[in-house]
Amino acid sequence: MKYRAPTSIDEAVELLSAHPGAEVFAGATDLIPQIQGGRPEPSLVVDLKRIPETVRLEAENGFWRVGAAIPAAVLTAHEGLTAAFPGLVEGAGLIGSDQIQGRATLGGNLCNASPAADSVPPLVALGAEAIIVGRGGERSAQVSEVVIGPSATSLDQSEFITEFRIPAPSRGSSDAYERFIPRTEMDIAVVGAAARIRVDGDGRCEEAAVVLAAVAPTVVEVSAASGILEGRVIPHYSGRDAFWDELGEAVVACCNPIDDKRGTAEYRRKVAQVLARRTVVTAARRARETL
Amino acid sequence: MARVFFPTALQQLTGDLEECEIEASTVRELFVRLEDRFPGIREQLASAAVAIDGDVVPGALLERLEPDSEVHFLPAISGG
Amino acid sequence: MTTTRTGYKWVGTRPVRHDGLDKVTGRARFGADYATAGMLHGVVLRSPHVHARILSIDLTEAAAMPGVKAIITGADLPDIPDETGTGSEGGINFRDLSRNILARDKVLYEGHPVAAVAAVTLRAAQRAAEAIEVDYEILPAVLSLEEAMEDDAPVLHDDLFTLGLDSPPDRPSNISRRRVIARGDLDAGWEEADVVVEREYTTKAVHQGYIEPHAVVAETGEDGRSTLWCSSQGHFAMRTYTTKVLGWEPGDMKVIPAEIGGGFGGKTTIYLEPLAALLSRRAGRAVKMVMTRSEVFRATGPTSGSVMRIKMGARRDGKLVAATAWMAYEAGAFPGSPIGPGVMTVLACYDIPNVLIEGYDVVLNKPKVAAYRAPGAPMAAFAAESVVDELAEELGIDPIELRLRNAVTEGVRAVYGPKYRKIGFVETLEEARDHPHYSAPLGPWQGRGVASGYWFNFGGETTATVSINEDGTAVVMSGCPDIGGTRAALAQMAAEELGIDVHRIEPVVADTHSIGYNDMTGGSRVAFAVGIAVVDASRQLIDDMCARAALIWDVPREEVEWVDGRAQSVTGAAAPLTLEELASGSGATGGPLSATVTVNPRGAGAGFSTQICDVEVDPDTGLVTVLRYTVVQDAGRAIHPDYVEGQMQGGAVQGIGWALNEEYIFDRNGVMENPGFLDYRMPVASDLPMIDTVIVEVPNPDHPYGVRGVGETGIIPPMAAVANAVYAATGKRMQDLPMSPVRVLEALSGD
Amino acid sequence: MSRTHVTCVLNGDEIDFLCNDYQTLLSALRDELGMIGTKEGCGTGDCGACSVILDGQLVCSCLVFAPEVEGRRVETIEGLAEVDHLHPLQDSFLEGAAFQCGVCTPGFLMAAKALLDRNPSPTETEVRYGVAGNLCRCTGYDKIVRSILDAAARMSDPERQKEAT
Repeated sequence: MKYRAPTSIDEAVELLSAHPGAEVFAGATDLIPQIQGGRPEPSLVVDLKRIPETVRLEAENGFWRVGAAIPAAVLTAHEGLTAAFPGLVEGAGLIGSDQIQGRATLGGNLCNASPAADSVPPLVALGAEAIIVGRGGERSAQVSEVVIGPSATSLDQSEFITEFRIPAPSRGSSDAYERFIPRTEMDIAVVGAAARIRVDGDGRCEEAAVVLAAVAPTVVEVSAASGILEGRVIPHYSGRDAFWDELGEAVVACCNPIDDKRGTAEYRRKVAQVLARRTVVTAARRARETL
Repeated sequence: MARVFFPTALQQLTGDLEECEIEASTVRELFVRLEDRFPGIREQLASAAVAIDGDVVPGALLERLEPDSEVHFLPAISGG
Repeated sequence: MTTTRTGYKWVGTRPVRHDGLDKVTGRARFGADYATAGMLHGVVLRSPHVHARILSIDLTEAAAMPGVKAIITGADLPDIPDETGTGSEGGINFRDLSRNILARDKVLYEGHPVAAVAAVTLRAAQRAAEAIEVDYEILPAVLSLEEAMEDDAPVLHDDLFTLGLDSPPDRPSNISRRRVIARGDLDAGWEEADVVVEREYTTKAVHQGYIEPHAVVAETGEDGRSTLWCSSQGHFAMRTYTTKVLGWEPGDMKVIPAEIGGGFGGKTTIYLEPLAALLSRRAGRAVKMVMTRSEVFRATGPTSGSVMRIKMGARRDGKLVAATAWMAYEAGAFPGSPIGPGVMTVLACYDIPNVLIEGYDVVLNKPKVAAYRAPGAPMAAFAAESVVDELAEELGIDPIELRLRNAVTEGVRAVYGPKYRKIGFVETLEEARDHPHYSAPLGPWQGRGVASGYWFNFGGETTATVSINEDGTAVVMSGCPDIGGTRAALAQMAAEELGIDVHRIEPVVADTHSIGYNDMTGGSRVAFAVGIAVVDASRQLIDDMCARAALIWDVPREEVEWVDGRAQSVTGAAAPLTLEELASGSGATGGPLSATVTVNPRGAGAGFSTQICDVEVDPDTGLVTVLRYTVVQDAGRAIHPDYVEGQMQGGAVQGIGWALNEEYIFDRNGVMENPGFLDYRMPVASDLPMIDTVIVEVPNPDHPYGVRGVGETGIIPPMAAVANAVYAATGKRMQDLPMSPVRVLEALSGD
Repeated sequence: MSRTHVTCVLNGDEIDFLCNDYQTLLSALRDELGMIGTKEGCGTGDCGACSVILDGQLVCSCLVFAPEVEGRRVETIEGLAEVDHLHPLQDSFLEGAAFQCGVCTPGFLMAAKALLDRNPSPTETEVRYGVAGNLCRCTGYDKIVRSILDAAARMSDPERQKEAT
């Protein structure tokens, strides 16, 4: 296995085009354990961190541009990003330990294509776009379109993500992410849920997105959520308001979980409802606080 | 006379006797006397730990027995 | 934290440990930190199947690969008769040990070693191992206690006939042994009982989880003499076992102990050592072998999974009058679960007149279990202490009060036979009852549980040497690896005796060629047994030095006494002689100052612990959070209270892990699904509160300072303490470990 | 296969080493540079024993390819103490009995250093999360957490700091 660290997009694309067995990486927090676990070593690994576009972080023209190879620890320490997308930062801040966050990136978390990735549900809920470069030049895709199944993406062999473009939040809009693990750290999500809520001047929900992790082969958006939540002032969950049951049913309808070492399908269905409620409440509260 | 207690597993050999009194001044002597009385028991005792007066004694063959000693045979105890 | 008042100068204080500086600067050398120039790297080829016959092994391609220097298989190890040797911690069957090191005709679990390769680089060795072709005939596997004990179960060992049955079996089975403890008249006992509780409990295999994987460097010379550098709980035992498996002479092997990165019982046996030694012999070069974490999980010994049925009866006044226990423990691929101590400890806290305990040692297609902290006792206590909690509730008696009414005390006959000597169980219960924790208020979905535990502790064969240097400093040498601060404790006892500063004493763990035999660091024995030897050696030295002072002063020996590190004339006839003066002039008074003592002491004081746990349960997710935890334990005497507390805290947290999330998870084919720290969920710092400790000191009369072993007892009560707390919080009795969120939520949804 | 030449700043000194591209930083430190203070407990980033600080960021050196550190700053346990005195964390760990076997200790110290570098006076909870990537099987974490809190107090108290040196 050889290692290369190109310093431009063109150089990286060239390397990838010339080496069919090559693989890109940024944090290597998935790649190295997978090799340790017996996955065949790629003939070449291409380190994206020295390409300036992949480590850029700035807000411009109604968008945030977040480099795909920025470690989570940098994102969670960024005040502007945290204020804009608290849920996304929560997701990034849950990717493993501090040590893992010193390395793990949004691009890697997405392209590892695990249904349990913590930063992906908030990216999807925020309507983020991935900027993809490759032999065919630059293109963009909705984050929800990048992963097509467990360990599978829609990127071709020469392609990689340079950055995410996330619409800047309008007044009255915010997000939240919560996941469930049996410990307090160091686990892969058994279930995760992200919510983005936009409220009007009276604090009524105008728009809602709820996205779940680890309950289906890819992260899934609860498309009915918006219809259920729109027009409501979202209180704390009390169990009395019927729309919570509707939301719960919509969540379960989106779940297609498996029994595995981390949890049972039944457990995931139950806890997905719990987390969806909790993140919706949190996102709604945050949204009202921006008014 | 030492008071000797037999674990359930040995009571087949002792004719369901749970305990008995035996004159012996060391564990080795006790083993010989026990074998005389309950043939085959010595082999069974080889892998057991010997507890004298509540105290497990490793490699106890030469250990002295007091006239009022209590002797128990226990599974070998391991520790972490 | 408890401050201990002892009236001693060093015993009971908290000096910085002697090996501390090396450990905070990264200089300490653990198993994998040894290297020699030109050494080879060895790897193990392991079975991918849980039960299969080895039809053939083809080494041709592997042996021809570049850099490969030696390959061995089971055929290279001698056949060892089916005999049980006395390891320092109970019997060990060397034939089974050898077959666990390298499979012969059959593989018995996924990860069972089939061959080992040494090559010039780790990569070359790995590639060569992959190139070894093994032809297997897959056999039906036995993956649970229930399956293994069925009459028509596939049998792992054709020559395994159950011991301890009423009539000898006529065919082999997977039950290697039945153990029975009986006393009193059960029928009469049940007759007398006003309340009876009977429940079944299960626990899963759990691993010791030491952070340092097994590692060894072996160098075997042309003359057949070898040196091993390895981290273990006892380098003398490593030598005995390794040479036995290889058919070599123990005297031809020197084992140099590395610092050990945790053991908890798991490093009391051998895995890599004979492979590295033999590969080195074949290759003519040193060979280093280090396990991966996955190998540690898949192929070293966890402790047993278990199934237990406990029934206990009590009178209305709280007196326990009858109990039965049926227990089956997984041994793994070869016989030898800790069912013995399991049946002995399960009811050992209580004085119950009528008892029947039946235990089974069962083999199945999983890794062979190894010792784990108080082997066999924690799962038994989970079951028994849960039943005691239920009885307390049914009787309307406070659970600590119920325990006090039945607690064993000095002179009471233990359920397994002998009478207890001086013990401090009642004292732990009283301290727990009177602790502010026990009466602190609780909120909604919060609950409190208590549980107790008993462990024997152990003495063992021991050698210690105390020597005085010419500057009056001292060296205390033993042959027991220091896992948790025992060097400091031994130096403290020597300092107390010699009357010198503890940091003028250098405690050393010596190799097998530098000191007499020592049993392993296990059974909570070091501060007790090695402590006795160190104290005796120090006293011999003092006597010797007083005699020399008498010689110098030309007075009778009786006129010299040892005070504050100096020989002093009782008549004041001469100025005191310091240790330094006596040592620097020792040539003139008979030679160097040194004393060696060997002992095999009786009287390891039994240990008891009572623990209090508060939890909060999230009713939506089933997550159990430990809010507050208190460990009360009888240490006899805490030589270094920090490290006694550390043992209590560490044991409790291992138990909390066992209670909540740790388990071996196997797929349908018996392959472990979680052989890593990501999904084998040991507690992390953010999972826990501070672990409060109360050190009870009921001195052990058989130790000069009253020491009882403290290493093991602390892990026994936690699972029941947590389960009882979960019940108090939720009204649900958890009878299966671990109490993972999935299981707790299932229980909560059970109505 | 030719080896890669890597130059980096290790504990303040510019050094260089040769490695294979597949080697991890952990392997380079231990096997190429003989710096055995950084430990391997799992090789998969789950135990923290191999923690080092890379360009100011706490990482598991088992999850870093050795060639990645070209031109970067690496801090390991060997660089924590000054010539004539220990880092306050090391003092606290010694005095607070924050380890038993000690194999996880270098990783804990590096994680604690990274934590205090960015948060000089953490709460108990922040300490617990700050070292949640480091497994200790001996201590139950109690004395580790206390020792880190104690070190933070020492470092923020100029009097105590002077005392320590």
